Amino acid sequence: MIKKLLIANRGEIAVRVIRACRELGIATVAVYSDVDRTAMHVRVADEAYHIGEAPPRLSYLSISRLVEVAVRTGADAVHPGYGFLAENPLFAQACQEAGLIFVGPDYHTIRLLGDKVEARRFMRDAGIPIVPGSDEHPGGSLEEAAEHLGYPLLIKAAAGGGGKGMRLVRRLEELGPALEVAQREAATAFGDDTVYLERIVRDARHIEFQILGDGYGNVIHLGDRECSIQRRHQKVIEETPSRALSEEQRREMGEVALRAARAAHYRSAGTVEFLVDAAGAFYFLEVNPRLQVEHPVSEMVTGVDIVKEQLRIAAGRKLRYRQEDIQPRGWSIECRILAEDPYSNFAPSTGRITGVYEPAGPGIRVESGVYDGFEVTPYYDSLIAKVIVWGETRGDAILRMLRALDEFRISGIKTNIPFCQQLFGSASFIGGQFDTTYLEQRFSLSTEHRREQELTAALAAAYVEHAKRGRHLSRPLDREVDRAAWRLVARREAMGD
Amino acid sequence: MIKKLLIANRGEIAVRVIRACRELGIATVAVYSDVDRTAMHVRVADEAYHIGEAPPRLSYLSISRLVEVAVRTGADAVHPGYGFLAENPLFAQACQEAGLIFVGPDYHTIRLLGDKVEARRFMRDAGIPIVPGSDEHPGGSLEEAAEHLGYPLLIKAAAGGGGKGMRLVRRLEELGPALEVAQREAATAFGDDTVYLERIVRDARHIEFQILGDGYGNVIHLGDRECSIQRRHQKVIEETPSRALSEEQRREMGEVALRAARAAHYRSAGTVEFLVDAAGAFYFLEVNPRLQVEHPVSEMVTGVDIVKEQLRIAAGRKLRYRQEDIQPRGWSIECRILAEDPYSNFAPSTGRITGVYEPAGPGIRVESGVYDGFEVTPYYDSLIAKVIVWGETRGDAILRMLRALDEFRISGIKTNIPFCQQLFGSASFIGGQFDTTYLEQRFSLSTEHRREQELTAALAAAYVEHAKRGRHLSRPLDREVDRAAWRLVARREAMGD
Amino acid sequence: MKYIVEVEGRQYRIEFEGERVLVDGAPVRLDVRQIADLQLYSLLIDGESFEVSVEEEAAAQYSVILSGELYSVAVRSEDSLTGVARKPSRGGDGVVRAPMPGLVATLAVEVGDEVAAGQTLVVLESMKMENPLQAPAPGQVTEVHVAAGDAVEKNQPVITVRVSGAGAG
Amino acid sequence: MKYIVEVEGRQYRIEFEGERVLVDGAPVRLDVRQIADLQLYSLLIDGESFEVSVEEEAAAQYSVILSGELYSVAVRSEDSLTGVARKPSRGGDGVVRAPMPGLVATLAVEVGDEVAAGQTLVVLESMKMENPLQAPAPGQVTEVHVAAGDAVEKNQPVITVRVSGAGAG
Repeated sequence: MIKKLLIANRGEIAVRVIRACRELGIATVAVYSDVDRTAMHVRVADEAYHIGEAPPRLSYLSISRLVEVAVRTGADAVHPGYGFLAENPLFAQACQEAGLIFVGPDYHTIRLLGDKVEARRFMRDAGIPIVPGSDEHPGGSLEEAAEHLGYPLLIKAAAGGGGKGMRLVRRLEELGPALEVAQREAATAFGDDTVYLERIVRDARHIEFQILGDGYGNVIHLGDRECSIQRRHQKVIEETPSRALSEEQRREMGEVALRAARAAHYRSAGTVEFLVDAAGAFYFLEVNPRLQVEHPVSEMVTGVDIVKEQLRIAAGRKLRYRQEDIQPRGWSIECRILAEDPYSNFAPSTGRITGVYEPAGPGIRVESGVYDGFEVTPYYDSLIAKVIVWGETRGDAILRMLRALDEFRISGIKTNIPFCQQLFGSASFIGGQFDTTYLEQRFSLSTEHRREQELTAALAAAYVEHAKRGRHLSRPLDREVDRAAWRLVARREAMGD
Repeated sequence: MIKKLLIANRGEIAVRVIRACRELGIATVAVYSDVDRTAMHVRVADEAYHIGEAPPRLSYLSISRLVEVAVRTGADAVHPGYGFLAENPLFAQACQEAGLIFVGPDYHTIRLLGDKVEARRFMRDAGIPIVPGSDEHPGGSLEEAAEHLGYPLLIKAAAGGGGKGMRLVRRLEELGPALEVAQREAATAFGDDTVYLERIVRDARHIEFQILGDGYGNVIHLGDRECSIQRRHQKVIEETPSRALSEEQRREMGEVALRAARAAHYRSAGTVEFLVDAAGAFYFLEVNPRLQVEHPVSEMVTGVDIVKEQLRIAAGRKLRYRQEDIQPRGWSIECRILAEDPYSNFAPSTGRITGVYEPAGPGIRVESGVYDGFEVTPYYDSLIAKVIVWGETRGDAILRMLRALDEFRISGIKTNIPFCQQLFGSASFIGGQFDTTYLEQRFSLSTEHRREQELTAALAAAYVEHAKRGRHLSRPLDREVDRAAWRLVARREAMGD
Repeated sequence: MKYIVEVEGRQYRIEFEGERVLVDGAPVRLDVRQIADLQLYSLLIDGESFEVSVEEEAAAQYSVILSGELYSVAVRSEDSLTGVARKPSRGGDGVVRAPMPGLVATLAVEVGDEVAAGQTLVVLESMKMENPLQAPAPGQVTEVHVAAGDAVEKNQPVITVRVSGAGAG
Repeated sequence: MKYIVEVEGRQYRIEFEGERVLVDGAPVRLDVRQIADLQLYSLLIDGESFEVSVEEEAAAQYSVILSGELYSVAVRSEDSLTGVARKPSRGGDGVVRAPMPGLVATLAVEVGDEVAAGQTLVVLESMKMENPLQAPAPGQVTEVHVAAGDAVEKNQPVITVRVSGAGAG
């Protein structure tokens, strides 16, 4: 087994991996930038080393420093988490060349899957349905391909990701200018101006399958995840199973996901993403060759610890599950808690967290990287925590999520919690009536109020103002009074009821 | 369904019940004593009313006040939690007579099960094996019965509970004096000096079955719980399933538990407790006609929310599970976190909690009633939180518990966490080699240290002393420095790598 | 002490007299406790339990979050002669401030540039997102307070625009 | 600044010189941060990460909890002439104090009573448990500071015993 693992990441996912290591007896090495000395992942690791300055490029993205720390500390493996270097084949390769186990697929696999055009060709050859695109007819011109695909369509960068080099084209006249812009963007972002056209899948749901492969030919999937609730191409809410799939579709897509994984001789945990249209037809989108933010929902229903299994596989073990061992139970939903202000167009919110109360109790799991006193800086992702719930049914899970969000208190920064509360309470979400455009095109934060709550707000504000003026708040109100009271009472009680 | 529920309790169990209500859309009424105005159960309830002074007798044990608040607020049901009035038939009766649903069994059932001698007779008549006792031969003298049972034996109060009126008798000569003391204690504690003798079950394990009955003749069990790790007759650690039972024994005891529940026409959640000797023979001990502290471990493996089911049953619904629906998965362990100092003979520790970080992440559930700023008073139970873990195997669960306890930080009061950490790390516990005497007779808190950690302790203390002298700690060390640093860095980065 | 409290256009008259609290003249049983020195308050109003976050956005101007809903509340004491307190106007002076901490990713203007209303002056990068800061009104850039790559704090002045038709200064 | 630090009978000489830390003369890379103003410290010692709770029990006398183990640590500066700091003796003066907050459930003695060492003087009830407070040595009860039913704070004097053979007062 792995003896010591370096986690090339920060935040909740670094903590998640460290926890798995703890439970497996693997020593952990954290790395931190200037602003992360007291971050949670540093506090819970066995060792921690400073690797540079706050901007990711100078720390968490520095392949040479990460590999150097791993080698120097005697680590035998590296876990990339998600984001940062997780999908960078050069990092996987550098680890391998330094004699370190990279917890993920082989770097050739990462490279193959990272090139969208390559990956599409590979999957098409393996008999996987893909979204129709210009790359299927490499001989012709893009204009001809566009006509064949029909408008509107998408321009995408072959090396792409994160929306860079992506453009929506509604009609022929827009194609030329849009291509120019997309190619320029792609060249700047990826050093490669190759683009291709893709048909737009209307009313699409984004549904993915969690896969696990051991590199010995054994591949299983842990069921599907519904990830259609997105803002700015970022998933906000994920759940499993998807309400949109029939059992038949689910089985069929699972088979296709396994076929894709087998074709790629997939090793480690990964995700096969699909778009599903309103008629139920599904198309391969991409494979994410890494742990996903939303992996916990699959863990909640299957009982499989994906990170532990990933670590075991990385150590050369065979999968310890067969497909028939995977018997999902109940429903699970994840909500991403982001440091942003839903009342100010989701502007990032940074600063010192003065208090955190995380929800707890039955069926609730919180993955978090923050705590009282932690400072949220502008350098990194706005994801500060994830709330994952499990329920016997989807309804149970939604009600539990609403309860969890209602309990969650974060002081000092703004979060998207009020937004999520409204979302989980919306008829469309509860009814399962949504596609990938729902959040941005059909849902908006209500600023309507319940009349009866206005008085509560008024009283609270008036009290705080009054207390400020009277300095009523100079010390905690209840303590002294209560203590005096109970001493008195105790005496009285002793004297007879 | 129930519309509004009064929770006649406080602490973690009141919070647990309120959470279940939230998820079922039931409005909640909390009650609080003088010292509990800002307790968690008050904060999370929909309504909260002061019911008296800090000593339980003047508040949480006041039947008249509780019923009055329930009626006045328009509640239609009352949940007693555990402890306080949960097993008091007068309370159940008072609720019923006031037109309130009592969330528990019928008060006749509570009364029957509360009288140990009555309950033993009832179960024996139902064909349930009981620990041999003098009450089986009511004609003879206690001396004759003692000779028949053999020494050592236990004197127990018929109306008993909590160790009051209980005495260990090793030989004939001790019997007379011990009987006198026990009868006096029983008379004082319960107003009834009836006692009986019980054979001692050696090397006994305390194993119980969670049952659910709907009052329509449907009864199921949710498997067994191993509760042998006890101190001062208080359970500290519980797990399910028990490692001590074969599948055959488990099935058989489950059948017996159902037979006991059926005989009592049991309605609501309850627990049938057994003693199991080294040879595997088992004896009925008692039925706890209420929710147990350790109910979450059964929830973790079965997926059943016991409190919700209890509320549905109380509302007159039928059980929504058949026995075959209950398919336990994996292993679950609970550890009770107590406000006591394991280094000072478990003396109670009270005071203001200055900081709490609860463990989190996969497979961990925390049920807690405390938070930063909460004051732990001497009036109530020392149970401040419960950590419940789930793992695929017992080993996984133990390792996860160790991880959880290592993450759990509570400042301001002492807790038994270090004690539990050692316990979960002990060979006997890991090997499953323990009975009900283990904790008090064979386990002791080690004060041996790992040498390499001494230096860490030395450096930490020296640093704090040094900082105190130099007032290095007058403000948080890292903040200002880090902030200055990142501004500098950001500028430098912008100027070129 | 008497206050006029305005929530979303509706006014309440709230009086604190020792232990008594009156709302529009009617007594209310109110018990408020601050939780652990945070902006978090536990309220019991005639027995109903609420937990709210109360943040002072400006003098006597509060944001209250309650069950996932935001309420803007203005509080003024009845004896004050002025109207309901207002947020101090920002931007009227032509100073564009950073709405959040971040890094200056792009500086799109320089001193002397004529800008149109809504024109992007600076792009601020924060948490991997780009946030354009725009001119509030047409005018001329009179000052640039930051350089590309600078880290800026929330509310830090970034650009000053002399609004067309407004006096200098 | 140089300190002699004693942990469980073993001594370490620890020096802080500006940013440098020396243990028995050898340099150690030490980085300590207090977490959220609690008695909780994150330590990095040559890269190893520890999180410890440090509580000052008496002057220069600390309880450190680390991975579920308790360490008693005495710290004295090398320039001080006295020996390792000791806990101030309590009980030698014959004052029996409450070891925890609680309620006086039973008061078993009165002024003038002769008591034996270990004899129960008072039973304190706390968190549903009864805790007997015993005479530290044989002697005579000279003062009873509490009444049955009283709530007492930790360390509050409960009973004063004039120890036999010891001078009065």
